[in-house]
Amino acid sequence: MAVENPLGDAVITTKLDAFIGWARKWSMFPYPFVTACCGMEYMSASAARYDLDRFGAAWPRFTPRQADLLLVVGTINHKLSPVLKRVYDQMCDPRYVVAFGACTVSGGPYDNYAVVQGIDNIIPVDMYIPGCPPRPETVLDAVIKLQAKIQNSPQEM
Amino acid sequence: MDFNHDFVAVAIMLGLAALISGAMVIIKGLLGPRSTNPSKELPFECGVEAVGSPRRGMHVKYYAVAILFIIFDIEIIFLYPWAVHFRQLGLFGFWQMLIFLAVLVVGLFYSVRKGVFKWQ
Amino acid sequence: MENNTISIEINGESFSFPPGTNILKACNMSGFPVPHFCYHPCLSISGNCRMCMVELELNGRSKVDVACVNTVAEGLKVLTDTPAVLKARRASLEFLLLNHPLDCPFCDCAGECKLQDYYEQYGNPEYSRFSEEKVHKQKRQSIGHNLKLDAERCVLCTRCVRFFEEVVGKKELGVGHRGAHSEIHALAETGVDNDYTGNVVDICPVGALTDTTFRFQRRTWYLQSVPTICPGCARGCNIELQFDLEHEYKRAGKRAQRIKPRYNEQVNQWWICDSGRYGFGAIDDNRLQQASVSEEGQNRTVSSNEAVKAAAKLIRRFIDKKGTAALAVLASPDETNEGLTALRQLFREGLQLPQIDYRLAGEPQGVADQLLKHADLHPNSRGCANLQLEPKFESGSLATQIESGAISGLICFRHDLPALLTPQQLEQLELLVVFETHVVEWNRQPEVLLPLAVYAEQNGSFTSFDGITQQINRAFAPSGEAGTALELIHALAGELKIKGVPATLEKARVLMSSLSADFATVSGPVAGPSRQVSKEARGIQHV
Amino acid sequence: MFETIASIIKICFIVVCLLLPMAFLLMWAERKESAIMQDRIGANRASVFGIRAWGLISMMADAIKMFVKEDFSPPFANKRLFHFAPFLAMFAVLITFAVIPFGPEWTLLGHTVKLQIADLGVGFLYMFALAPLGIYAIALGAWASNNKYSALGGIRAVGQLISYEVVVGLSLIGLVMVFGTVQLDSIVVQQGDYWFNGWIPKWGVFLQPLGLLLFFPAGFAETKRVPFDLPEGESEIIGFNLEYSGLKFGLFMMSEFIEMVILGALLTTFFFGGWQVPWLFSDGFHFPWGWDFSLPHTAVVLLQVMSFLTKLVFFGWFLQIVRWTLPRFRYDQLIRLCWLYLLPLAVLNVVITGIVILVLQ
Amino acid sequence: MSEERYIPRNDLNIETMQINLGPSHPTTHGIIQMDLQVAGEDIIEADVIIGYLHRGFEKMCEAHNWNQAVIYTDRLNYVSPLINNVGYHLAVEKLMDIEVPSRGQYVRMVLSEIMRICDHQTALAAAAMELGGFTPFLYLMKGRELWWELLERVVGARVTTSFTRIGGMVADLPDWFAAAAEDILLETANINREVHTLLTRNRIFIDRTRGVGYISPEDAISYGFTGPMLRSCGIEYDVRVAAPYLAYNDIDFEIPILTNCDVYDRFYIRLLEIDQSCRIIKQGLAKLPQGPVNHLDKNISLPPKSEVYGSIEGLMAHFKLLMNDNGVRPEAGEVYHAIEAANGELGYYLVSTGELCPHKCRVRPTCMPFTQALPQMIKQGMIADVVPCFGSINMIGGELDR
Amino acid sequence: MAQYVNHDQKFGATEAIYYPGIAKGVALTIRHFVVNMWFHLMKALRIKARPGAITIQYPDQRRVLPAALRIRHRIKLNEDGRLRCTACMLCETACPDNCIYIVPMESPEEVPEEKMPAIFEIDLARCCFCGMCVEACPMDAIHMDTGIAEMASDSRENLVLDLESLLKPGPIVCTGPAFRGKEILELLPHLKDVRAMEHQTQPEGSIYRVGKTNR
Repeated sequence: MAVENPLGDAVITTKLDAFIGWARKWSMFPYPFVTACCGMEYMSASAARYDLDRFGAAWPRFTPRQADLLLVVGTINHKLSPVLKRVYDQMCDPRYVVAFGACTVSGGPYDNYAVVQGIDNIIPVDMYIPGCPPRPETVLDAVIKLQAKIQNSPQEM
Repeated sequence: MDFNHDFVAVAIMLGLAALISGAMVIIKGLLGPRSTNPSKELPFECGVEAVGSPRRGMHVKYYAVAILFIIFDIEIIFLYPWAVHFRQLGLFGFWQMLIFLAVLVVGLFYSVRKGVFKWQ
Repeated sequence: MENNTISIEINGESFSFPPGTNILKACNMSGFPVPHFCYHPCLSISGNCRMCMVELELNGRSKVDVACVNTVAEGLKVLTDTPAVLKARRASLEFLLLNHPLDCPFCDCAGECKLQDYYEQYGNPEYSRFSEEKVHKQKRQSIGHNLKLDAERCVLCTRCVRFFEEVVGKKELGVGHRGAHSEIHALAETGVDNDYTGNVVDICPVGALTDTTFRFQRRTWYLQSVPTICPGCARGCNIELQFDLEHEYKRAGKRAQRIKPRYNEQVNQWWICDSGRYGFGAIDDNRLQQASVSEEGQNRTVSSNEAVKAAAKLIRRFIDKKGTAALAVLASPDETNEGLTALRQLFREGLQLPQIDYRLAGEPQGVADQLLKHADLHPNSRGCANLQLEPKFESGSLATQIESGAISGLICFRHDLPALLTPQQLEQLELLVVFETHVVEWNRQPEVLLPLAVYAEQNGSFTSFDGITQQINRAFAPSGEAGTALELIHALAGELKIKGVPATLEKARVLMSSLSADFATVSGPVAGPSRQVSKEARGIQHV
Repeated sequence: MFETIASIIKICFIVVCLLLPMAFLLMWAERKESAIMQDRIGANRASVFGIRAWGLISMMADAIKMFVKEDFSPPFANKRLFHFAPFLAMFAVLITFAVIPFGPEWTLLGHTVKLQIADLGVGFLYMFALAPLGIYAIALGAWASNNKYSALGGIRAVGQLISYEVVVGLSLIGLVMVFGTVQLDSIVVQQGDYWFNGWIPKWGVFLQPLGLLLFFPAGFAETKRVPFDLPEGESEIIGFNLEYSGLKFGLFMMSEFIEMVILGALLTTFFFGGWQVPWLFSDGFHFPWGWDFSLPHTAVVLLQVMSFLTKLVFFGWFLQIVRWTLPRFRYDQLIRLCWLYLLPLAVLNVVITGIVILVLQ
Repeated sequence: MSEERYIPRNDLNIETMQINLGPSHPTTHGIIQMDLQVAGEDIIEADVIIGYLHRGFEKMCEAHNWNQAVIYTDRLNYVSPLINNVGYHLAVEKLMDIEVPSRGQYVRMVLSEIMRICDHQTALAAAAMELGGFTPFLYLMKGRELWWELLERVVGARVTTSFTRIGGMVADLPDWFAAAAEDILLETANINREVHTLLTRNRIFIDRTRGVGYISPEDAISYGFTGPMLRSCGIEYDVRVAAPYLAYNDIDFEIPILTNCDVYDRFYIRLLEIDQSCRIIKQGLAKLPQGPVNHLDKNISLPPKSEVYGSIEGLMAHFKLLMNDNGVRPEAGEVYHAIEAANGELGYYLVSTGELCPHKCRVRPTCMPFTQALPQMIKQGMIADVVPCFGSINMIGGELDR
Repeated sequence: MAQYVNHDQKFGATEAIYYPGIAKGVALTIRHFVVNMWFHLMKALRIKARPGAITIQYPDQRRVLPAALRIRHRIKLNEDGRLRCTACMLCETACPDNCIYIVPMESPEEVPEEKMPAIFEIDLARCCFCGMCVEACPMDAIHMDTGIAEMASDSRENLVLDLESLLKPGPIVCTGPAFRGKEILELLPHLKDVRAMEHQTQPEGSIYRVGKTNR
């Protein structure tokens, strides 16, 4: 339900939008859908050296109901794709998807019969992180960019 | 000690707690976006479809623990008045309760030997 | 031992050769290849590259000398890979590379360069000792409409000079200046001008001479190659068709990349004319992709199967209505013998059509020359003739017959009808079924238009004007929905319920060979397309 | 009338100024403290007008986000129970604090105010009666979710919580025997006594060291935190609350943290002198080595309340340290630990306490 | 829920419940599905379903040339990619019958051991985290991060190293390497001590792991266990000793053996191996010979960049190796070569037809036998035992499913 | 030589009663907490000390990145400001992922190198950062040392680097300076401070020694 303002004056709603957007961007509970190599860098990014927690995005919730951020970390092959789709479907709104690493963005080095050539064939993606696996800096950069995107988009309430 | 007053206070506490908790649950029910799809209406089971229902007989071991709890919790309630007046009851009270506890411990020992705490 | 052979020993094995054979050739023929730049079996010996060093031993005395200049002598012992020889070759290579620019990154020859090959085999394990400034010469000189000369890369083997002088017979290139500053240059202001210029690119062992049509198009190591026959004229020159099927996103539909001559002693030796060499564009350009059927003025695109069905229906109806005499078939001298055989089986044996021809008055003729070019611009006219694809009874040209109304139906394979017939004549036709490879401007839409594969897309054979039947090989799948003549005619025969039309190449071959002595042997490499440009193929083109 | 108003003020103070902020602070500590001991920084980027407040703002964002997260009610669940469970969880922990004294009697404008919401004569019983309501919340929520993981989590929770309920009860018997009362305020007041010429305060920890060692794990188990987080068991069964989203999940989480506050308060009250400050008497400090500071009544009261809060904060901190240090139990080990180690030891504690008291008498 | 299945399991008619752990489950840090029939907390039946990370390793290798295939070996066991690189290229070199200069062998050995440490640290960290010990996880991650940042300065990548080439390495170790490694070795030992303090003497941890996931030595052998898993069953087998490769023969180190065949020993043996790897690194760096790391044949390894930029000979050698039709082409034949990876015997079976690309590239995955034995291990236990069992086998999806 | 050594563990009473092991663990974490808290406090009080955590506070702090790093690509210009790349396609050939796309063209007459790329695109979405293109480049043109980790994007199209963005990677083209002694210790807070260094612009840093040029 998008916020409609019959008065045409969007001050209050935009303030509210900004407020809720602020809360949402600083509190992203990730659902780590970790499958492969990128998991190593996901571990690094959430461990002490890079500390994803600083962005409010480090408390992994392993249930899609409580998670805001679906981190698809690692290769998704055709056997796994229905699982990913179901997990995404089971997430509660608002939900954001990050394609973490080359395999999820485009299939990466695995241009073959087994691997889904980019998870955007299955689910919508909000942020693509290239890299094989992406360095933690890239992950943090993606989180910052995703936060900006959340802040600047209309909030559903 | 004005018991009346204390219970009023407890009642207020209960009311306030109910108010806060209730308000949170109700306000939460009103806020937030909503959407649905067929997959969302299924229970989450690691991304695969669940087979069978969770609502069926639970393992008997859980119940054994529950039965033990009922026995022991009630006995403990007996212990409280005894403990409060322990100094007055003196040595005799001590022996009495020791026997009582011994019976309990024997019961516990029995249940141990019956394998209540063995899980395999 | 016969009188006219000389027996020598190469690396401990004895061989015998006719007198006058030079040692390099002898070694190559005996399976001990000797590296060389300037030697070419068709050209005179110049002996300037000093790469073909071998150790010669005669009467107990031995020396290291070039193999190309020396000829065989009785009792000669040749050693091709002794340390002394290898050292000499290494030294030669180092010398040749002294002033060679660092051009591999943008040299089109990289990947088929003899310098690279020989360096890999015989080169110095240590890198160059030369640390001075290299001699600079002019790069990117245009010395002919398709030739670019890079004087820096040149190793001065003078193969190109000798080629023009000795094979083409025109002295068009020369060597100027002295010593390290020597370079090739064109004698005429306008550069070289003859019909065989492309061959110097092939024989150039390095990247000094490059071909502007291929320049920077594709790296050589991307190319795959298939041996086939040039369809440019009735000569039947043997060629390698080189193509690239990977990197699709940057090919933009262009598959064939270039044509290289393939050695054939009988036909074309090492050479090919420029018109044949640069004719590969037709393989991919302007191709007819889909069949179409025209009904009551409505033109619609259909699948090939449907088009064949429609054609069969129309032909059957036409024959029922007008009889076989009114239906003419125009076979194509560009088609393979196998396709023509099928055609013959269907139309002559099956439908008993009298009016079958493969020529049409007014088609362009080429100019023959003394080397390779033939006046007949079709590769398989002789094949058509062998199959007697000629009208059974003479009754004037096709055009006049159409005008007279004697022929009112035409099945045409690959003839430029709009150019050769007037619009009125075309209008007069009641039935026009056309098998065509390319998009043609039709002023009268054929009832059925079927896409046909070109030579690069099918297996088969061509018969040259002098009766040599040579195999062509399929390089890649037909573009769009095109089919080979064999397939389409077989399908048509099926629809027309005519038996005896060969479905496969082998069946067609069996049938063919009973029809003409020319078809008894189909020569040419039987192997299918090789995955990469084979080293052997490259060896021949460089020789 | 005055008492009622005072009660309301006290309750508001407890709930608004103590319980919820403490729970909030504990959540913050959960992240920040763990971060510090793990050599990292923890949430620190979220800011309001440039104020980052060491990550506290991040907690605010969490809370707000949970409010505006989709409220998912699974169609396969039992709807009423599903929504009732988080309410009950929160309710059960909020009311427990009613009997815990957080300060001494305070004479204000002629009125004497007890810094305790309700000084019930049956303080213990009130607690043991109402605190286990939380078990129902978990059991109901887990069962209503109709999910296998949560069903397992629920049944584990029940098994675990009721077992440790027994030990909690039994481990405090010795304390009751020592102090002879079940009134919490009275227990705290009695801990103001001293031994050895006033050198050592008569705190529960000295009177009942074994009781503390038993009560601490048992109480900790009641909070369902690592190493006792079997109902949650994140890496095994994801948790009893896995079908809950947004604030409903948040309520379960918050109730856990409030339980930690309560555990801290109970530890303070029973074993660490409650609001008592060592050697602080109603008229000021009297140190055993002879120094005396007299303080006004209000200052003493404030000091004692501060002392209570400080102890609370310390236990909050300490519980977090333990939580972030240890691995998790297995269900059968947990049950065995309870029934085969803690329970007999608790009985033993009762016996020993009895013997010691009798001997001293 | 209409499709209720009642499966009577024993005389008590205990109903079992089917529970899926995975594919997307916190325990299964690689992607795997465990289909459990549980009665209460007990696991009655267990079925392990794999294949969720199949990505066509063998086919991809067959479509890339001998040197390019190394990037796919990185992604086999992505916890210790460099060992995979080394193993693959040792196999190729065996096929081509060439040997790397001795400095190259030492460098490969030292880097392999660093990777072994990283692998063990990751395995331990994951196992600890799944048991609820988040702090040891982070401490171990910190230790791994140290090595990674060191490697990054040499290799250029943190995880997917792709560092070896036929006949050598992409680069030599820089001269400061030994000094930097020295400090990290100290810190690694320190972290090891911390893990010991936090876990291995903690009754909770001991209870969770001791006797759990038992597999008898006989079963271990018949399943084909290797590496720490096998050595924790008391069986003395280590490829580094059984068939020494690289420079392991010149190094003095211990191979720890434990005999209880349970999760505790598998955890503990990895900690001990970290110490031994530290020893090997220390000795290897001390003994590091001078000389080239790469094979000097210009037809095998790339010329130095200075020659490529500066001389036509170097440029041509460079081109000859890199142009698709002129790269390295081992003689037709087949080879199997095994090395001791962090998880056990990692073998490559390669077939060459003399072409540009491997005709066949099969890997013997180290964790496949462990995963096969997983149902047997967890069938004896409870749901919670799945976690340490799974953590202890250190299953790596990339290698398992390939 | 290696030898097998048995290390079996025995547990005694200290393990049996839970508390000592737990206490040791708790003591360790408390020590970590107190030490780190002390340094946090020092920092809060503006007293110069090492940081209390090993964390890199990413957007504000950046690591000194090594020169050997393989990260976002760039294409170098040579000393005269001309494009180094001559579209030789070796990188494209060496690339295992086929993520490089080059269309060559003839360069203007005045440029010595005859060939140059008309289009040069690298699809970061495919790239596996193996560095084989850098290794393959015979012209020292392509490098992966920009130090730019900021590659994330919300569309796949933006992940394709064209020639322009390859030539101008942005203001922070960086590679760390060559290794100077114990820099690696930046990670070890117990030994040395975390160095928070802003990147410096170093457009021409190369890991390869460029030899004599006698072309």
